[in-house]
Amino acid sequence: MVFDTLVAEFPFLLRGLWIGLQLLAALLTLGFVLGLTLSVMSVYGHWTLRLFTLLFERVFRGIPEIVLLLLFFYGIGELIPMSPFIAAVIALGLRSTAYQAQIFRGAMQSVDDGEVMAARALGLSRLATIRHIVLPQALRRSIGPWTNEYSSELKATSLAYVIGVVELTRQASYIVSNLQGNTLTVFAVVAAMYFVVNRLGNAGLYALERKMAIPGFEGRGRET
Amino acid sequence: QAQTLVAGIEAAFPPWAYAEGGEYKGIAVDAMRAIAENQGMEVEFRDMPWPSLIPALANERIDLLVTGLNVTEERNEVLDFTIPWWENDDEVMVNIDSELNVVTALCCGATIGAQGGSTQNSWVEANLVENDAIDVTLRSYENYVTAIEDMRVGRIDSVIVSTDTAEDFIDKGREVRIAGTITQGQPQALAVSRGDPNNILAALNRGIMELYESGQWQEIVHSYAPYATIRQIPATMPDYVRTYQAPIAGLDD
Amino acid sequence: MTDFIEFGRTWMPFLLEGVGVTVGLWAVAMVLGFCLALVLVWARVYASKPLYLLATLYVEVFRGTPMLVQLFFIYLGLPEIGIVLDPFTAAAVAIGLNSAAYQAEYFRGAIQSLPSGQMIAARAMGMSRFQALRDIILPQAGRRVIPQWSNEAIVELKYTSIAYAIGLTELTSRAEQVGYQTFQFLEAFTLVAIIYLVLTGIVAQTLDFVEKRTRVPGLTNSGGKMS
Amino acid sequence: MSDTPILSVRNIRKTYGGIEVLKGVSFDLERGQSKIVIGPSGTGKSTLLRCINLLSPPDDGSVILDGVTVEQKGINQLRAQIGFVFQEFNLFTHLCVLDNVRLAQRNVLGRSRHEATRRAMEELERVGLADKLDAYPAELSGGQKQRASIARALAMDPKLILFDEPTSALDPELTGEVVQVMKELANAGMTMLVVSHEMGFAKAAADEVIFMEGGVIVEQGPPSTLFTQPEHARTSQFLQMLTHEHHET
Amino acid sequence: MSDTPILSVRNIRKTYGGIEVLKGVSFDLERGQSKIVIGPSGTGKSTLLRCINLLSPPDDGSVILDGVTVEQKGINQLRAQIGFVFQEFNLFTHLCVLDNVRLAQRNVLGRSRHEATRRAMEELERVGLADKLDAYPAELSGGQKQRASIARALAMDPKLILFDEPTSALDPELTGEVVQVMKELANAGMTMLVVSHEMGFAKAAADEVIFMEGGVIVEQGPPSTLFTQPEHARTSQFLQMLTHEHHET
Ligand SMILES: Nc1ncnc2c1ncn2[C@@H]1O[C@H](COP(=O)(O)OP(=O)(O)OP(=O)(O)O)[C@@H](O)[C@H]1O
Ligand SMILES: Nc1ncnc2c1ncn2[C@@H]1O[C@H](COP(=O)(O)OP(=O)(O)OP(=O)(O)O)[C@@H](O)[C@H]1O
Ligand SMILES: [Mg+2]
Ligand SMILES: [Mg+2]
Repeated sequence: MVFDTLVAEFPFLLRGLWIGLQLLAALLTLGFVLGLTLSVMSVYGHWTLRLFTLLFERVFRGIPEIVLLLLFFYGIGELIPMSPFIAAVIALGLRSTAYQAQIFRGAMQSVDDGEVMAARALGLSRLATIRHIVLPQALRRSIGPWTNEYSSELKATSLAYVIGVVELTRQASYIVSNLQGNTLTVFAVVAAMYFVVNRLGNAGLYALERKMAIPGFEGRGRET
Repeated sequence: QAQTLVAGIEAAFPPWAYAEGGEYKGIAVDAMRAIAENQGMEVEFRDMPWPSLIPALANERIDLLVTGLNVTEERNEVLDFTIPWWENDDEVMVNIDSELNVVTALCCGATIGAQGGSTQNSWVEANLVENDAIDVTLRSYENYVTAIEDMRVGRIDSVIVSTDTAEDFIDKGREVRIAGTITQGQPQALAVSRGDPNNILAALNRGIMELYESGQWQEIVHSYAPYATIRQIPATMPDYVRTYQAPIAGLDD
Repeated sequence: MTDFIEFGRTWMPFLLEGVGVTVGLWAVAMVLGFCLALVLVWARVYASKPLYLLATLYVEVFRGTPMLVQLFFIYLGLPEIGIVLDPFTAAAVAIGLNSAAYQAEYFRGAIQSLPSGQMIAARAMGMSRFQALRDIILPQAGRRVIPQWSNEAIVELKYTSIAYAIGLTELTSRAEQVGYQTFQFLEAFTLVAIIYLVLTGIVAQTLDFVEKRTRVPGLTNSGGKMS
Repeated sequence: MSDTPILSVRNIRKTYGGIEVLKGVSFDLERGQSKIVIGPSGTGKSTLLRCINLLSPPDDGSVILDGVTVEQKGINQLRAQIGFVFQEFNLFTHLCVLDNVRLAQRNVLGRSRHEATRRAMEELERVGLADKLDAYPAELSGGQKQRASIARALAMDPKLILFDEPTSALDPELTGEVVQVMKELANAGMTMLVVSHEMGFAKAAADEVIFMEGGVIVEQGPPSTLFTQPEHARTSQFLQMLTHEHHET
Repeated sequence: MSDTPILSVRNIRKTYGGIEVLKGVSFDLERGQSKIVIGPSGTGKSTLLRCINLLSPPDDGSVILDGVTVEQKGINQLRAQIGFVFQEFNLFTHLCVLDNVRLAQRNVLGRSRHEATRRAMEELERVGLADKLDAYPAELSGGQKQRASIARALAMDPKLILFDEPTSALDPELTGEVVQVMKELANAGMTMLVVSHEMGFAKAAADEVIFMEGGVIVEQGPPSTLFTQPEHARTSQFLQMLTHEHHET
């Protein structure tokens, strides 16, 4: 009975997954662009910018995501009407911005001082130094930590249901409530779907990490 | 052009509202469709969790709530209820092989589960937990389904759910039984924003009555819950509800 | 606004009672996650192929599936093999196991950003892999990882709310209960958001402080200067 | 125009964590002149070089390059004219040797890809690294890194070059070659300030020798005078070591 | 016992990314002997040292230390007996100078805090760094870093020390002092393998000189013979540079 239902409902699980994936792609993109900007500001910016990034980070990491979603959809949505999906992209995207900014900041601060100095000595402007020396190295080092962000946001998309975006997890809870039970079985199927998506994404990111690897750093393959 | 109403539901609440095959179904959903048709309105449904439905109503993202909504004093402060179309009692659920009866399931060291924020939860709190003579522990769950699962594991002794839910559980073949009933006569109704800004309360009330009187209501209910006893509509109307004071919109005018 | 203050006055005490469970779950889970993460990251960076694969599988499974599912398996699934955990333990273990996977990835990133000369020098002096990790690699990676690791600490603080699913009333569930009682969900959640802001603020501020205090003298980039 | 010194360092002071590393250093460098800076370890030689192009901004004093005070405004253009070879090389770890040498040429001087590659190849061949174009810094030997960093500075065609121990990692043969390169540059009219204890260069191409100790210039003068008749006892003591070693040959 | 060489390197080969950097290198080092390795940049000198204590495990060949084949098993104990001074210093960036020197003494040799501090101070004084105990590597000058790294190796009281260009960052005075330290060690019976082009040391304390090029040992012999009558043309060409410079003095 569980399996019949699951088979019958599978297309809807897939539809839920598809919506979740669109949301994921949008919010990660937003978070990447803004997060990178914010991290540069927080490491190299004027103190006012640093204060701004600090506040932004505190607020958007600190407020529970459900509250963010409600605030954006009902609060800001009151002034600028937006669909639940757009509200979810913005709320979760800004949240992701704060988290990604921390990832990039950590990586940027681990770039060797000497190289930054060498770039400046050659006449590279601050911006050029950031662009050509700091970011290429920091972004490489961010790939690993960024897989965390990808994994965690993938599942955070399910929170968007609070403002009516029906994605995978919500579709699954439909099935659970229809069956009045079988929680484990149904969620195992959902978990498997998330797992596949997560694995595919991370496999891609790890492949990128290996491809971009440069000699000279600690890590697998060292012989000592 | 007919007015389109957006009805908020929580579609994980069979047999009243749920989703299957990509469509919203259930007694409340079908009944609402019938009412809308009858009253010359269009209706569309939007599934949201509880914490979002109220702000959605306040922000006019939705026009009314169509879900297993119990009429309570607190809710009366924020919402305007239609006439009640159902009454519910609460059932004490225990494992099918449990030796507990309705008394032992609710006293003497028992651990009772309920869905957090539900009327059942409040009832246990007010009548059992706060009474020092009765030694019980209340566990509130995000979802009563998990409470039932936890009871199956054996961590808790009983779970209190509404009659409809209890019947649905048994209907679906879960290995639980009803140890006893707590008679509540808890009315259920639809609701709109306080003050009825869209002026639909009268139409809804009229629609409910017409649905009931035409016998369509009974058909709908029985198509989802074959053994359910149909209550008279309007069911018990508590005095404290503002919209139940005469004249009642749609009935008395 | 005055309504809100009045609302806060009425309900804040009830909400604050949930802080204990939230913080307790968080602390146990973070410690468990941290210890396990060290093992995982060692396996992912330094161990033999089979251990590496095992650790990778762990990381992928625990990051790849929803924490709620993991929690359900631990809480409702383990009893099938005779392990019945109380809700607090089950939640702490679930969150801890999940967090370990994330913490391990953050550590791995930081370790792999270190110049290889550091490990080489340590090993050349006769330090074992373990000693080199403990005394050279982790102290340096630990400093670098703080900004990223703070993500995990903060996320986890809020993630403790999934314990509600198995009947533990912590902060978020209390807010929801207040919502059901008053139907003022937005207000209730706003109150709880304030509490979370304060809690995460304390965590973030503490980590910022640790980051500044442990900064290695002479390394300017960590100060954000660029001459 | 050629009357004014190309580089004029005026009373530079620099303090690190309460310790004054440079205690007022002044000197001039004429166009086409080569000066060599010698002195004990930890004396502030590298710090002095870094102060000149404001990599470590001095706490006090000023630096005038070609009549223009070196200050934060417009510093990038000035720095592009001042080559800098670091004692620690500081190659860009994520770029191969060729890109290490090309990056600033393209980005700062705006040279075309082709032109930058041509200049890079020229300099890399000059220092004998043409076979390591694609190697990353971590794959280079000590001497190879040092040569790459020299090529990187020279390819910028600077007006003035600051060399910090440019031959420390080189074997004698290569030292000879790099000193040869530096002599050629000197003869071609390049202005240079070199921290080095390489007598070969000092003798053959340095116009003046600066002896620094404890953050001050103890003495300076043409190599012929300074090496043979130093004024200060400390200088002669230090020089003794230089010559002492050589006498053993 | 003193018949067998303390270190025996047999036919070591090492390939990096398809290029054979060491093409079968063999030599012996008797107890108390000092050998110096010279040769052009990129020739595999540093690689050779790293192969000896398996920091870069050789692809082929073997290393025997005091009768024991150096292999992964028990490598930590062996390495503790082999001091290593890196060309790139590799000081631990998060530890101050004192802790850099104390760490391995404590956790490898198990010395008490007090004893480790005492030995550390001894060596740091010897290299003239006693006033920089609390400084972190990023706060040191090039020469200071090099001296700290020498102190770190010596404080371990190894049986054998491998020095990779130990005086590259030092001024002549300090070079003299470090060479003096090395001479003392040599005279006290320490066994040493030194990559260096420091003639002072070669002449005064090296028992033998190994000339390497292109991954092979071209020639080896006592300094007196090798420096004056090298067998191979390549050797004499290389040595010419060494002596050439000195003749200028
Ligand atoms: N960032 C820093 N923080 C604190 N002290 C520093 C810093 N950089 C350099 N110093 C100190 O300043 C002094 C001068 O250093 P500098 O590098 O200029 O010496 P140097 O003359 O180049 O020596 P060497 O010949 O050994 O390279 C040293 O004692 C060093 O410890
Ligand atoms: N990790 C590596 N990957 C690839 N090639 C390497 C690596 N390490 C060294 N090499 C190459 O091996 C060769 C020998 O390097 P090594 O460092 O042993 O030279 P060396 O004799 O010490 O030179 P120097 O006197 O310049 O320090 C060089 O050509 C170098 O480019
Ligand atoms: Mg220096
Ligand atoms: Mg070398």
